Amino acid sequence: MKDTADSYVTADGRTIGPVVMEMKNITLRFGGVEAIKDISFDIREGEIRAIIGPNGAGKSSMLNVISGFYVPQEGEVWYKGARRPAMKPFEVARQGIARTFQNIALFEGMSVLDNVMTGRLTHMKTGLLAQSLWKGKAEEEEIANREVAEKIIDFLEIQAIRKTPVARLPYGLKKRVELARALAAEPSILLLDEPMAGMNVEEKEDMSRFILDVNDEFGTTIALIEHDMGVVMDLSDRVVVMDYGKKIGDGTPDEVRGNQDVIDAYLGVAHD
Amino acid sequence: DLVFPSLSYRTGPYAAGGIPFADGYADYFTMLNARDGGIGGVMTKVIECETGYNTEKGVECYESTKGEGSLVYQPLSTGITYQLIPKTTADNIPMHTMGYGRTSAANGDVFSHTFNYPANYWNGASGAINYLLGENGGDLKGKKIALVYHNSAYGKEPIRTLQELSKKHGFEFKEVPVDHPGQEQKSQWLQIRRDKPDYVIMYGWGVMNQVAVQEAANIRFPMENFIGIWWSGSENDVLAAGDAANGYKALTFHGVGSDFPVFDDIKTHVVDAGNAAGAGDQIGTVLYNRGLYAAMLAAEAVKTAQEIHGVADITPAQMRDGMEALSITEEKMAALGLPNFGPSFDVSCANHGGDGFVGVTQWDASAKSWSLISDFAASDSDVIGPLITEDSAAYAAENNIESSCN
Amino acid sequence: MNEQLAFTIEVFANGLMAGVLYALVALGFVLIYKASGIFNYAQGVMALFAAMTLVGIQNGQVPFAHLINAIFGTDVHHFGWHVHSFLAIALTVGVMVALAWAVQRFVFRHLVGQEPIILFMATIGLAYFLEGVADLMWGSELKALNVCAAEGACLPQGMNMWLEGTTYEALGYGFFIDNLDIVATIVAAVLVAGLIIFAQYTKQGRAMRAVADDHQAALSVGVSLNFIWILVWSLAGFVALVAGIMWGAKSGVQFSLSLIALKALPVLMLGGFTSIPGAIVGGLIIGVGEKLFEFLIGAPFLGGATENWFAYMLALLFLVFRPQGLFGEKIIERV
Amino acid sequence: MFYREAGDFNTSYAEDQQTFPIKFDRYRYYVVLFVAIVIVPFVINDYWANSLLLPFLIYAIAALGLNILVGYCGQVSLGTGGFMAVGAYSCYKFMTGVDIWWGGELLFRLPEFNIFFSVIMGGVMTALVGVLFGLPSLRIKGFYLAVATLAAQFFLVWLFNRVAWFYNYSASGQISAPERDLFGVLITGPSTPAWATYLFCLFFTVVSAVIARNMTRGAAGRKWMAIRDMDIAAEIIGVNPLRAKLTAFMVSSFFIGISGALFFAVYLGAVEVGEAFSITKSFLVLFMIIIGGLGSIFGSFAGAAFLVLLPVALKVVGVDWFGWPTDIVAHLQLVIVGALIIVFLIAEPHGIAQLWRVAKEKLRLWPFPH
Amino acid sequence: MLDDVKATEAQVDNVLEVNNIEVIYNHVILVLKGVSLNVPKGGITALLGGNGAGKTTTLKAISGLLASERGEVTKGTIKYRGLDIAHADPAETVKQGVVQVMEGRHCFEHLTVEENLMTGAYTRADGKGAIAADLEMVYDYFPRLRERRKSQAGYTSGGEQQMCAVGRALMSKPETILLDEPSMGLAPQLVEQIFNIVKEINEKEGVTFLLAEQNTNVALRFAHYGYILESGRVVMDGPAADLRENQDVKEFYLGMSDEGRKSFRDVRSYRRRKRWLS
Ligand SMILES: Nc1ncnc2c1ncn2[C@@H]1O[C@H](COP(=O)(O)OP(=O)(O)OP(=O)(O)O)[C@@H](O)[C@H]1O
Ligand SMILES: Nc1ncnc2c1ncn2[C@@H]1O[C@H](COP(=O)(O)OP(=O)(O)OP(=O)(O)O)[C@@H](O)[C@H]1O
Ligand SMILES: [Mg+2]
Ligand SMILES: [Mg+2]
Repeated sequence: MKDTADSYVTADGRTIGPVVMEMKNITLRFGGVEAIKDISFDIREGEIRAIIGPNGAGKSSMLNVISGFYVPQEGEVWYKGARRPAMKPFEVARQGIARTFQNIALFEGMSVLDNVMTGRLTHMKTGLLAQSLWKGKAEEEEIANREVAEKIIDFLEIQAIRKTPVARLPYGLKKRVELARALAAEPSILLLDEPMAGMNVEEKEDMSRFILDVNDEFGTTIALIEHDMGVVMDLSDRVVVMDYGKKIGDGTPDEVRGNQDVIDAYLGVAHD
Repeated sequence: DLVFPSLSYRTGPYAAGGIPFADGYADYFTMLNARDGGIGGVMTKVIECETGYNTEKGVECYESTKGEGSLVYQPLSTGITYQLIPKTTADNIPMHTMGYGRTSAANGDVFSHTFNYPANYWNGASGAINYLLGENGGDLKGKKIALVYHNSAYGKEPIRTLQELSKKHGFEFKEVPVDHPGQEQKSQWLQIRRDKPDYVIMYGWGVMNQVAVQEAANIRFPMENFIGIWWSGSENDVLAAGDAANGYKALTFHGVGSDFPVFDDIKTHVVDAGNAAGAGDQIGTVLYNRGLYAAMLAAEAVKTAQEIHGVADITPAQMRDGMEALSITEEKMAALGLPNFGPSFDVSCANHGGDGFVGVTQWDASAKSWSLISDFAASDSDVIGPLITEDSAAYAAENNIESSCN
Repeated sequence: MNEQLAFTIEVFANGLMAGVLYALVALGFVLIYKASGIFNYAQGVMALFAAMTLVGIQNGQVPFAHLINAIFGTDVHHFGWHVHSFLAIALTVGVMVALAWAVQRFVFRHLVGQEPIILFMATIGLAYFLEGVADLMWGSELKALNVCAAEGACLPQGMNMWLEGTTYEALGYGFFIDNLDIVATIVAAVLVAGLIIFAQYTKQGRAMRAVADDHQAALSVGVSLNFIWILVWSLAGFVALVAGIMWGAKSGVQFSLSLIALKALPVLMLGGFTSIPGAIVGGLIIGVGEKLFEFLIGAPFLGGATENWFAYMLALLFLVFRPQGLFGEKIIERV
Repeated sequence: MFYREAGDFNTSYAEDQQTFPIKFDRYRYYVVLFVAIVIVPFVINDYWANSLLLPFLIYAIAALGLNILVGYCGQVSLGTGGFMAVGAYSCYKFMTGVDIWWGGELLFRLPEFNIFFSVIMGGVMTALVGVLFGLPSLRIKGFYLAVATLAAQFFLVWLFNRVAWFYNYSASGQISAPERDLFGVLITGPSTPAWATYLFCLFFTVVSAVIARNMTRGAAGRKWMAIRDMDIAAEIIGVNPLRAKLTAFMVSSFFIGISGALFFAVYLGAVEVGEAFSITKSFLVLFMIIIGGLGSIFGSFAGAAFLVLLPVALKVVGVDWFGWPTDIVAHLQLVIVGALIIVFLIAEPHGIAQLWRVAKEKLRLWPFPH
Repeated sequence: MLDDVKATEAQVDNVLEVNNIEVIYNHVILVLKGVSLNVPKGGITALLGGNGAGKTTTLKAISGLLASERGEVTKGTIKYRGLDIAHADPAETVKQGVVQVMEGRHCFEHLTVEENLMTGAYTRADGKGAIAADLEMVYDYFPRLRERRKSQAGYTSGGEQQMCAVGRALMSKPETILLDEPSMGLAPQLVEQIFNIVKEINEKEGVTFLLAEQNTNVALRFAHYGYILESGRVVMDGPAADLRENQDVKEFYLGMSDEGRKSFRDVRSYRRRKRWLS
């Protein structure tokens, strides 16, 4: 399959759109450490793009670059066909890029519902004064967004814990709430950093189901980092492989699975 | 009973000063009860209430005690005084702020219920200058005088007066503020060391005094040219500095030491009877004497009131009349066992401030005692008078008060 | 030599000295913050408490005399003996250690793993408590403090004549330094050296920092919070005693002594909450900064008494460029 | 069964979002409000007004304000005293007519504001100052920020003490509130009726509480809490940290300013900045919200009540009942307050509000342990 | 086969006996409803179960870290070598030889990776030499850590932190290690490696392991004995080998069904739910 085509059809008959985001020669340094070395790859509309690689390869850093938290020393990020100027993370978020984090970053002091609602913040516009009055504008907006949030909550099957403070939730559920928060933003690109870490098979299956549904119900483009090869190989349309900050492979799961460098650096024994 | 609330502070930053005053105030009344069965046959009762020198607590104390028929308030804090001036007026209870509070309250025409006899801050300032004039053969031209003051309402009181006086006598006047609490006064005293003023006057309170005296000693400023207001003139303020403080001077409006007949009565009727307020170890100290003096003046006012109204168990309103008609004379004080303890003065409706006589005391470090080194002398009323009129007029205008006398 | 210049230098020198005194107080804060992430509001009161205890023991005061008398109508005040300064200091240190133990046992053991602000609040409660106890124990009236090695050999005070003399000979201007400050400087130097060695080169030092980072994790590797905290609070108590002596010698021992804490906070900020050398450097910068400002700008142009706020403004300025203070540990921002 | 939520259901999001979703709470709230507005004014006297209720109401406002900043937005501030001072002095200037001078001559003088608007202006001015001193919060965090806010505290106090314009050049540098009335009823000055001052403050307190509640339950509140819980994550999901923090500073300072204005004009009537708005105020209000409960409206009230009433109560017990010497009582007071704070924290680090919540959960489960 | 032999002989003496414990958070939230475990000396025991089953809570109850989370053991006993440690001070428990590796990589952010490892050796008294040697050992296990030794733990990647946490536990030379989700966030071959390390240490030095793991597949390959937790109760236990063969376990924890492992893409087509209770 060639990336040049403006859009193409995948193995299981889904059409993948044109390139929405493109990383061009990204290099990221922290003092001495070179976390990312001159990496380029692209993400296409509506696809599921996996990023894999051994620990410390620079995957999370790459997501941080995309969401504007790390500013690469070299390289450009192109988004929707235009070069993205230097941006603060919250501006990036407002462009419709939502994400989850590797070390869960939920707002521990709030209930699950409130956490999901924070995902809606980019959509809420009423001013302080209106809010201080509440009745009228503020309330309407609140309710409108609440409905969206509730949709997501139902969708991820966390109605039961709607009002529980997240601090009390077990690890796995926290991950799910975090996904809910990201989805609530109705993003055009969704970045997931190890969404299935610390889950057992059954839960991973649920999570996969959510990811797939999001992908084809809302047509959301998804870039995910995951260490479970089973999941990656099954879900993703294309895979980028990183090692020590360098890109050592890029292509469909099968291509990657066959790639010798990848096997040496990461997979170890060829996985099934 | 005759109720005397005592808004004391035995805790907080100024406890060291508050304790002896409160003791003296209480002991005197205890003594009256024990010795001559109260005043005019009516027992006295002191209700003590802890303010911690804190305005809100002060208000709480006032509200909680005013119902008990309190005759006169002695807040012993300028901040609380400002609170109570309107309140007491409204509730028709007199207040006595002796040597502190709002100076212009001396104008009884405006401040009908506030009294600050026998002397106030401005008398203090002018008294100090007068003393220095005396030292310098009546001429302070070209001399440099610095004022080290607690950077607060209290500390700023004398500034206007001293400015006027410096115009009048042609001395150079310099202000050196010290911020609360005054633990650290290096830069202030380095300035003084540089400017080499001939004299330093201090309006301090609490820890600021001890540090100032110490620092003055450190830079070897001649102690006898260093004069504190009466709130900077107690044993507390000099003891910490030890011998270095020898010769330090302070103003006063009452006698020091304990060789007055009244103290024998205190001893027999209060201390030995085991009724001494507090630890009882403060007797004879400057602030104790001040508390006792305040109590004595209050008691005398009660007597006057009793005479005027012919009732023994007087009301606050009658107390006010008593204070307004108060007249302290040599004979009275001698009779009370306090010969020459303070200046003699008369209060009138227009003049709630007495005649503003001030004396000077000096510290003898070896004997660890204060001694009165000048007799009580008048202060410069033709400078102070206008200032008082001006300030009280402003207050009257702001709160549309019409004159209460005549 | 030029008057103005000479004065400026003098102010500068005295600023340094004042800075050292601030640093003495700040050290206590640093120790506890470093070892538990607790911002110990009670440090100032601890200094007061220590100084009061010292004086009380020296003069053979009966603890809680006032309370006892009030309740039992007795009339006890003094044991009538006088304790030698060094012995008294030793005893006071003992008291501070006991205090450290109590604090750990009755307060912080029950607050493991709480957010910093809660722990901070606890120390405020502690401050109230200590202040009350101190007053009840020794009475709130002013006490003169003089620590003497022997008769006449007490903490020196007043201008250092030797320095003034020599500088006068040499430069035609005699500089002023307070003897007490010189002593304080020496003491501080020794203290800091000792503490740095402790924090950097012992495993307890490392454990301390671990605890500050993550109580739970520290527990999980077997660091005993109880031990570390008692240790550190004892040290802080000792530092407080030293600060109490130095400051008390000037002003006498009384409530206001506890307010010196406010002088230490800007120092803390500037030097960094977690750095022992930072406390000293911060102290010097603040000391000099506020004195020079007062001397050159504050007094002439702003009407004086600017030191208090200027110290904080100065520290604030530094923080805007280095949010963790000069030597503080970098605040880790990571997702 | 004392306390039940079973059997009352919310059928719309609007209902679900209301302040007291549980009927039982709702009724309790109405009762309290009724008593406060209708009954108290008739029974109130000077003592109750001046020593208990006014301080309580006024501190409650300050606590609400600070709680928004510390409890909701997580920016610890010790500048409260200074900000209250701003409120007080602006209120004073506006009620006595602001006069603007330039090069020695009077440019213009605003008319004297009605007391109500003077208080509001107190809030507005403080909000501005608050934003100004909030700016560093973008870079400075945690206790560093807390200490940094002390700069505001000390500077403002110094300023009001130094610049005579603020206290209209009065001899002593104190400001004292002239008599002012609202609808012919005296609100400030010595001879005000207790009920009037009480209702005046009550009005501001209730309105503040409602506003605070509305802001904290909506988008603004969530932004603040997000910043509090994890500012980086908040920024990455689209919260503009600077705006969030500054709005928090603004709203918080506004309330604090109002309380400062009331504190001066209605409660004390005359203040000296160095004494009334010293750093101890800053700490006092901070204690209130921590003891009451960070991030809780109810907590602000609980904390204020606790710290206003407790000392008075202790004093009454110690002095009036047991007749102990005042100094011993005062010292014991310190000991007890200190001990209580610690005990509270150990029992429930999240304050009275949380204790209350847990209690309710237990009641709900009652008689079963869990 | 070896596993079973070990398992059975291990029955003889249990270092750790958790006896019907009940855990409550914040005085109200009941989480463990009577959990009992036996951890045989020198064995590897796996604690399996879904999210919120109570694995972490169980481990924290043993290591005594509950207190710092406002949780408490209200019923039952936890005996380590016969003496009850249910309410002991965590530091004490560590001195007893029980060390927990906490879930979600609790490293000391401000300390460097090496300092982190060194704090692991805090309780040891067997001299600098031995400690240095073990440091080398850990670095050999995780070369990645050696590369990052000087950088602050807070700035290392998720996996690196995980290694750091495990390494830190190894540094304290415990005789019993409680591992909470050691494989979380680790690359596949590292997961294998970690478990190999566990196995190695267990066999060489006879260290006892109790590990909570979501990756049932691997866990059951290495463990000798397994417990399955569901919402605060033990619903099933037995030798690892037997569990591996158990139909339910196969289906719900190993994701196998009769026709072998099925693709994650297919799962959405139908929903399976089965709980032993309810
Ligand atoms: N803020 C930072 N400062 C210094 N070094 C960093 C920082 N962030 C990441 N690094 C380093 O960059 C490298 C890549 O980190 P990153 O988190 O991207 O790895 P990763 O691919 O996500 O690994 P893992 O799968 O374990 O999460 C690591 O070696 C890490 O130590
Ligand atoms: N601090 C706490 N306060 C209240 N409830 C808690 C707390 N910690 C955990 N819980 C509750 O205890 C239950 C068990 O949590 P625990 O973390 O032990 O599950 P787990 O088996 O470790 O799940 P995971 O595999 O996702 O880590 C969860 O339902 C959680 O809600
Ligand atoms: Mg990562
Ligand atoms: Mg867990």
